[in-house]
Amino acid sequence: MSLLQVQNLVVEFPSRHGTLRALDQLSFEIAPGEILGVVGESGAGKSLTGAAIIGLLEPPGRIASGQIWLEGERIDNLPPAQMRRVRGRRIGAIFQDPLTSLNPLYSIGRQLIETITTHLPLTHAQARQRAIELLQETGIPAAQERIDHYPHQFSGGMRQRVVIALALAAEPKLIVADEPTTALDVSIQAQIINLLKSVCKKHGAAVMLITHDMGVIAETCDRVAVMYAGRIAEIGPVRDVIHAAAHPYTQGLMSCIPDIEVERQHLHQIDGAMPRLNAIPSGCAFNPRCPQVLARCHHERPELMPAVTTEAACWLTANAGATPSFEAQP
Amino acid sequence: MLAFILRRLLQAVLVMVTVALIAFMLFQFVGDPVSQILGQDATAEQVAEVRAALGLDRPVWVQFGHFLYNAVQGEFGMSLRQGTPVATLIAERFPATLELALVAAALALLVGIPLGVYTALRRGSALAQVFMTLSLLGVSLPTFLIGIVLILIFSVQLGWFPSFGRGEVVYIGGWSTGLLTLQGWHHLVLPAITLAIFQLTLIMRLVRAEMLEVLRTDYIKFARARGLSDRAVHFGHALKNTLVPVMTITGLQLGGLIAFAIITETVFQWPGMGLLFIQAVTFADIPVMAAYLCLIALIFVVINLIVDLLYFVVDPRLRVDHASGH
Amino acid sequence: MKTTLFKWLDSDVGHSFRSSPAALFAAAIALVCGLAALFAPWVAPHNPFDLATLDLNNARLPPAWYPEGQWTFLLGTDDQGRDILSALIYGARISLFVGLVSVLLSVLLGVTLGLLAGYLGGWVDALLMRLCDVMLSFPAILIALLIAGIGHTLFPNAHEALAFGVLIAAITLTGWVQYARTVRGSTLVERQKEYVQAARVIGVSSLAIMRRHVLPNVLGPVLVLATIQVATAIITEATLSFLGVGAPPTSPSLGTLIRIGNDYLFSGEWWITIFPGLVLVLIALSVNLLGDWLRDALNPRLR
Amino acid sequence: MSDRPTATAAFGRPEAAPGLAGGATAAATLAAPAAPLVRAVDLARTFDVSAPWLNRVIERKPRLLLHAVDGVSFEIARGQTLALVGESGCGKSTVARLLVGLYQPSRGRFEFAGQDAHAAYRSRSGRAIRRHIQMIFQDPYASLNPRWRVADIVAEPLREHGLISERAALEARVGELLQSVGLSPLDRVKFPHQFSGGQRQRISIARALATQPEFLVCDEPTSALDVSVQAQVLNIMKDLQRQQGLTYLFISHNLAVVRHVSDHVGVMYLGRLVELAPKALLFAQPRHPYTRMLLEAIPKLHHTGHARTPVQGEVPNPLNPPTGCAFHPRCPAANRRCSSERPVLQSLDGVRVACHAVEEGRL
Amino acid sequence: KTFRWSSASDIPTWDIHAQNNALGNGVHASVYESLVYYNSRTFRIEPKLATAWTQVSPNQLRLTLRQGVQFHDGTPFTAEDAVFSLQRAMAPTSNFSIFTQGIERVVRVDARTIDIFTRGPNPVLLNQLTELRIMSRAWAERNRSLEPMNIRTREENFAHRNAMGTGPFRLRSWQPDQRMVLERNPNHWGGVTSNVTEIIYTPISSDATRMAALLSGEVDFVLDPTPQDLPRVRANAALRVLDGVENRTIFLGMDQHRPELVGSDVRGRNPLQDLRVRRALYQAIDINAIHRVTMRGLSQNTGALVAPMVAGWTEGVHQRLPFDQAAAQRLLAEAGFPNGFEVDFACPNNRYINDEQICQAITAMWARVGIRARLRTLPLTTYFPMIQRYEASIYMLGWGVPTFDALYSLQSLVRTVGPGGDGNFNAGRFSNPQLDAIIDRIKTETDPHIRPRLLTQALQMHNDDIAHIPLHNQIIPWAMRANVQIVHRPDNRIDWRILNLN
Ligand SMILES: Nc1ncnc2c1ncn2[C@@H]1O[C@H](COP(=O)(O)OP(=O)(O)OP(=O)(O)O)[C@@H](O)[C@H]1O
Ligand SMILES: Nc1ncnc2c1ncn2[C@@H]1O[C@H](COP(=O)(O)OP(=O)(O)OP(=O)(O)O)[C@@H](O)[C@H]1O
Ligand SMILES: [Mg+2]
Ligand SMILES: [Mg+2]
Repeated sequence: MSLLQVQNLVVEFPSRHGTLRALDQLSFEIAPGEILGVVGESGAGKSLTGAAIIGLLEPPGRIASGQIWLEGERIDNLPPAQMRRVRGRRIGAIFQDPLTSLNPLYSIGRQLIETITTHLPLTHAQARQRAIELLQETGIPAAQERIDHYPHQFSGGMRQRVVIALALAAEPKLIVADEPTTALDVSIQAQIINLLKSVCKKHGAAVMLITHDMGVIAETCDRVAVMYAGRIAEIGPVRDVIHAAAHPYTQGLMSCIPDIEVERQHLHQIDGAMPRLNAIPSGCAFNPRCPQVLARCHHERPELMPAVTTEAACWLTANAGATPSFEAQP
Repeated sequence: MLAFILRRLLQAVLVMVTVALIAFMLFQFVGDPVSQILGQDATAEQVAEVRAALGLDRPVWVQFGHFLYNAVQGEFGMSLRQGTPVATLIAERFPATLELALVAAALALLVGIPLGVYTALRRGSALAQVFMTLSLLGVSLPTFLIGIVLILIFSVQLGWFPSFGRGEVVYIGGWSTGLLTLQGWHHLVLPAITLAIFQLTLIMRLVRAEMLEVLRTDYIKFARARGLSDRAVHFGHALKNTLVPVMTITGLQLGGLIAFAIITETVFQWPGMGLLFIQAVTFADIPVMAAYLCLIALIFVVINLIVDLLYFVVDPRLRVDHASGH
Repeated sequence: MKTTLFKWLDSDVGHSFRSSPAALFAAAIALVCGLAALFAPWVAPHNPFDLATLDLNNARLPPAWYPEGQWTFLLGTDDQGRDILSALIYGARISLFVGLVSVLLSVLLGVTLGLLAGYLGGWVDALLMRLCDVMLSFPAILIALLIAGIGHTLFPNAHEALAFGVLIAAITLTGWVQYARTVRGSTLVERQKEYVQAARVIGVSSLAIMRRHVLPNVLGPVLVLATIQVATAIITEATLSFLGVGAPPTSPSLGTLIRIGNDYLFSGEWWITIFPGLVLVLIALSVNLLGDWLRDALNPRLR
Repeated sequence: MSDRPTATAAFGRPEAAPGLAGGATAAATLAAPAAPLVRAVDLARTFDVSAPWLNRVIERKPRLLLHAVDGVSFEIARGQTLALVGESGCGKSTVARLLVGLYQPSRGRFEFAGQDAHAAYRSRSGRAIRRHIQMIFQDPYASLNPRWRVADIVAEPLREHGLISERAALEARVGELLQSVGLSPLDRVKFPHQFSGGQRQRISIARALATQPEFLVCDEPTSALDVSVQAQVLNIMKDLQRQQGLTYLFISHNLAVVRHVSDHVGVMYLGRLVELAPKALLFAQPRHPYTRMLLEAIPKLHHTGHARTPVQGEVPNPLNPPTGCAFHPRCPAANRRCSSERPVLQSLDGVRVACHAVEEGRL
Repeated sequence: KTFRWSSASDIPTWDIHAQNNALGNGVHASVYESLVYYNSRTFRIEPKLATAWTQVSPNQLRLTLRQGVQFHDGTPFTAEDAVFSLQRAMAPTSNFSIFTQGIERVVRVDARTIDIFTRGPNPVLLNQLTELRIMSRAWAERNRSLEPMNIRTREENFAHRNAMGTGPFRLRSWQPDQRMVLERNPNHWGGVTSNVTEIIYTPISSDATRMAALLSGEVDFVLDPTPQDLPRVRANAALRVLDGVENRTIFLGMDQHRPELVGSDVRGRNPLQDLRVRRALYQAIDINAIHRVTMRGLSQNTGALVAPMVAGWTEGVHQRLPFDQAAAQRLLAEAGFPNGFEVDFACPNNRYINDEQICQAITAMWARVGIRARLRTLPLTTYFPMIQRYEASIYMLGWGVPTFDALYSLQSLVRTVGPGGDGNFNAGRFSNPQLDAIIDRIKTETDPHIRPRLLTQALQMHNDDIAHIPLHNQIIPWAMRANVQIVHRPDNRIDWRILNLN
């Protein structure tokens, strides 16, 4: 049984110009212990998906339809008090900016202990002990002393470690990590990703890793979902999505990335930009930019359907059932 | 830390000297105390003699230098109206104003902050809307009008509260307090409300705005994501962060309260410094005015200093030695 | 003109305006008061400043709906036989004039100094901020009282025009600090932004950068502040007039009218006090409401 | 339409400079290859970040100086791209700002076409040189004045330098510029917020190109952008370079991007250049241990599941840099000498590198 | 019984010789007594601490002192105390010099007799003595208060906050501007019919609040109610208004000295020097309207410079010129101002009853005959110095006569400016040598038959010249609870001896 199951999730923003549909019929699953990568252009709806799962959509955003199941229990319609017990306890979260994620007025010890005692039946002393262990585990030297320090006394990388410790404090089964390394230095990124991977493996937690960075996805994830304009364009094992994508968007995206090992005179580029939420074209949302657009792409919307090794929402896969040839990969 | 306080003090001295100087220059124009002292019927010779005696015939800067020299020693001279040393007068009046201002400040804070939190958390609810609208009324009503209307309703029509004065006071050492007698509190109600209303609404609106701002920050979102209870999030995390900027404004407002007390004290015949000042103005009682202005400046400076020190208590980012951080 | 109005109404700000009953209400009142004040000579039934038309025998008439009232004096008359309605219209004109002009001047002064302090930094900044400290440690009403005091005694022979000048100066000199601080704060932020640096790289002079780039981008909060300050200025004017250093009695502002009316609080001639008080509160309230709405409307994060 | 001939002559650029679309042949007018267009000599910039005077006196604290850039020298030949890479805070942006005159150098010189640029910036004719050196900023959302129309933004340098004052000509020129960066001239009347990030970055480029500069300083022009948009911007930049013979200083922390755009690469660490090499050499054979680590840290798209070896340790505090070689606390090959003696940049097989280990052949 | 009362301001000091302040003098009279005092009903001088007096020579008055009088501390009242107190009033720091003017020295004759020597004949000596109160010498010595308070010293005078007199009440406590408590003196020598045992005084400066305190029953008596509130007080069965004429006359002065007025549109001449213009100004004022509307009947219209109870007043000098707008316009035309003129007009705004309103009303009335007065109103602190610098063209002034003798007004207001208090409030610098001669003669004229005639003559000459435009005598209302039994005195003070509460 999968740990997390998202079914036909629709997230909407009512506004005076009509209701904006930011997530449209989104479905995917995460197995226990699995790392699912979520990639896509800015504004594709990655963060919203994460927020919807942890139940922290900012009003006026709301789940309009669809279901979210955690360990067989439906959580999208839980009352706030119960949802709070799910958050932190069963789903942990990590946000992009470690500096702003921590309350500057409280020591990290206090923030850790507060989180632990909220969820676990521990005394203050026990909670403190556990907090120190967590810090040690996330690689903070001299955790005994540092626990009483304040966030501003830590460097960016250390802070993100603290944030990871906080997310892991109550041993959640799932961690939603929304761009955990984007704000960090290139040289620290790898440290944090490695850490995240190892501690989650140790605690048996599954991770939903949201990022722009295909490189990070490539080396970290088991499976990857590519989002475009509020929908999943393609989802499948990481190797297959990178090397044998079925969806033209995925293919385009992969070839945009300058490769350190291969030198090219000209990068491939996908012309145009992702449509705004209020101007999503009918049919396949990618059709105005798609080099292989078919007639039906303009008015029929493709659902996710099995491609060769992945699932893709593209009529090409339905037609050919095979990877269209589109700028051969070297 | 020490350097900080020192710098503050230097600044304070600068402020106070400037205030004194400005005040002093202004006094040249507020009127002639001599005709007040001598009454209408005095002869020109008498007037000249008293002017000379008071040093009013000397150049302004000489008077100012003299004033500064004495003021540094806490010596502000004699009140021209009352024939009492100004220091004594102020000492007598200060408790009344301070009590009024403190009670009003307490009222403003104790009512204003919860209301601000409420209207921020329940943004959009009917009650919150009502509070917001009422609060606007609070900033739109001139203090003097509030005072007069309160007297009209609660003293004259209903007869619930006295309309003037401080009632019975108890002396503890040289300090007169009305807070130890029932009558004292009875007298305090209307003036305190009058004085508090403006500040109350201001604090409420400020807290609300700050709170809304803080509620949008990442660490609040992250606190929620950690499954903390609403109580812990709103009052443990959000409110404390809200209070940092609120403190500054509130600090300044408290000083403002003491100044605004001029109007309230005039309306309610509250025997405080404001009343003393207004009467000094109508009498051109220069020593009293000068002392009052310097005292107000001092109070502001002290409050500012306290607020700054409070920052150190509340915000760890300021507390830590620069070198040890990263 | 018409199209810009429509365009504005269709914009986000315009929409939030249309959908806020409070803002509409406030705008309506402000508009009525503003227009009445602007066209006072045509709107008001009498000219309360023309002393030759006053007749002491008409003094203290109650509003028209009372048996002793007269329809020529809709809201009654005051102790000099002045028509209250006309006095209100002319008084509001003065109050609004003083409020608007003093806010305008303090915006001008405050924004200029704030821009200079924020953009140039260094000793200019230090000096100006110390000045602000001094001003702030002096309660506004006190400064105003003193300035008004000087003005009146410095030029004892001057009449109305000067009285208003003094009022405006008093309110301006206490009001600019807020703008200076706000603008300085935003300028410090804005100055770091890359578009300002881009302009510097192009070679645009500091003054031009301040004026063309920084200024428009720091004016948002100033606008909000200014709206609210108009209300504050009107109340300050009233308070000063109430304390006796404001507008002269022969051309009374709302504050002066209230001060005069204050004497009639218990005498049964309530209309002399109540109407000016109401109008003052109404104007202050509507301007405040507008400012409040504007603050929310201009804050993108609140939308 | 006036251009100051004297000023342009000073930079050796013939006034017959090619139009934008026309092309290309600026390289043909190149001076002798011996004289590079851009030359930084021992550039340094120090920031005084000490506490206020009174604090220092009372707390007995010394003056705190931050050496953001500490003796950086490089050259860029006309039409070439030098990339600067390094961790956050190593001084890349400071170098960029020094070059465009946003900062005054505390030491050293920056020569543009053989002339001391900072002296020129300060002089009355400073504008003339500003025409030729332009900058593209990192954040496309912050680098355009949100209240200006695109037409005004792009026209500002033209107006400011008095190049074109006539309205119609201005309009035409703006349209031309927009077109050259792949935007429609009709976009003139829009505001920045009506564009996507990539489009905004193109507007910035159009603005930078307006005065027909020869040297463009690009401070992380794509790091705020999505990969797909990044590709668009990088392509445009390369195209422009090819067409107009532009010279770039390209700053980035993304080595993959750097490899794509640059001719030479400089690696900075804590305010100093630790390695400066032609691109091919650097990527094929990184010499400095830090360069090696950086290369190692790049996530590789094609090796899924492979863990990287992250750079060990944390970025040091620039206020309190390690003695000797600043990198030694994180360096696997560090020895005693590294912690006491600061290595200088030395030429080695066509590469310039500052490392004792390399010099001694230990690496 | 406790009597709680209020007025706008507090007394400045308890030092009876430090400040000559009307309210203070009235309050002091409850604790300190003078040698002679006015009877509240007849307003004749009657014995108090002196039981008899004789004019031994034109320059020497002998007073016999009352026996068996004790100060509040139980010490007996003696001739030493009387001599000391009168001398104290003559000290350089005393503010009572106008009441000691002309006194050369005071001499103890024996334990119950003193002599007062004057420099010349002094017709108003007894009137002056009503304001010179007696303090215990021993007490003053003990507390180093031998001289009146001196502003130049840095120390407060003990007598400033403490009192030691012989009066029917003694001072229990005084917090300036807050509260003053007086209690009944059980050992008073007699003549007191009051049933009040305690007096609590609270100054309340805000008019509205003061009235609110009366209406809500927090005080029993208000000395200075606002005229407009009186109808309401009168209508209230629990309250009562008592009013009487004060011996203070309100009038307008005019600059008759400058060749050209400041702030006027008339060039090259001073219109106010023209009698016709002054008369036009006079006749344009509808005094009855002011009386009825502005003053609500609380004024006594007058054509004289002094009130009826002042020596020198007659029905004749009381007659006003008639209100006549047509005549005024005609006079202006005759004087060469058919279209009127512009003139500066200054007024106090917190000195007399309805001062500002009266001036506004007058401005409006003048406007109707074409005189464009530019009114400015000032608080008294700046107003009096300003008019004394002769900066006003037309100004309002009120003049009370504590001596009940018109010389007091004539000398200050009408006499050409000169030394020794001559014309010290002649702020329009009016000058008529004939009138000056008469005034100088009155100063020393003691003959009870000739003196009143001279006074009346001077007042009439003043009226003929229209040196000032008289308006009215103030009528002072007192508002109180209905159970207060009190007699209204023209000097606006309470007679504590006969105050009763039912
Ligand atoms: N409060 C809101 N009102 C309207 N639209 C919103 C709101 N919040 C988000 N959206 C829209 O929802 C879409 C998805 O946003 P989301 O934050 O999930 O994107 P993302 O994929 O995380 O992008 P990024 O990589 O920039 O973080 C965007 O188009 C955004 O404009
Ligand atoms: N104006 C300044 N005042 C003080 N210190 C500064 C200033 N500008 C930069 N610094 C410091 O100089 C050092 C180098 O900064 P710089 O911005 O050049 O780094 P960078 O390599 O561009 O970093 P990033 O990759 O984060 O942009 C940093 O430690 C920074 O804190
Ligand atoms: Mg996101
Ligand atoms: Mg940078």
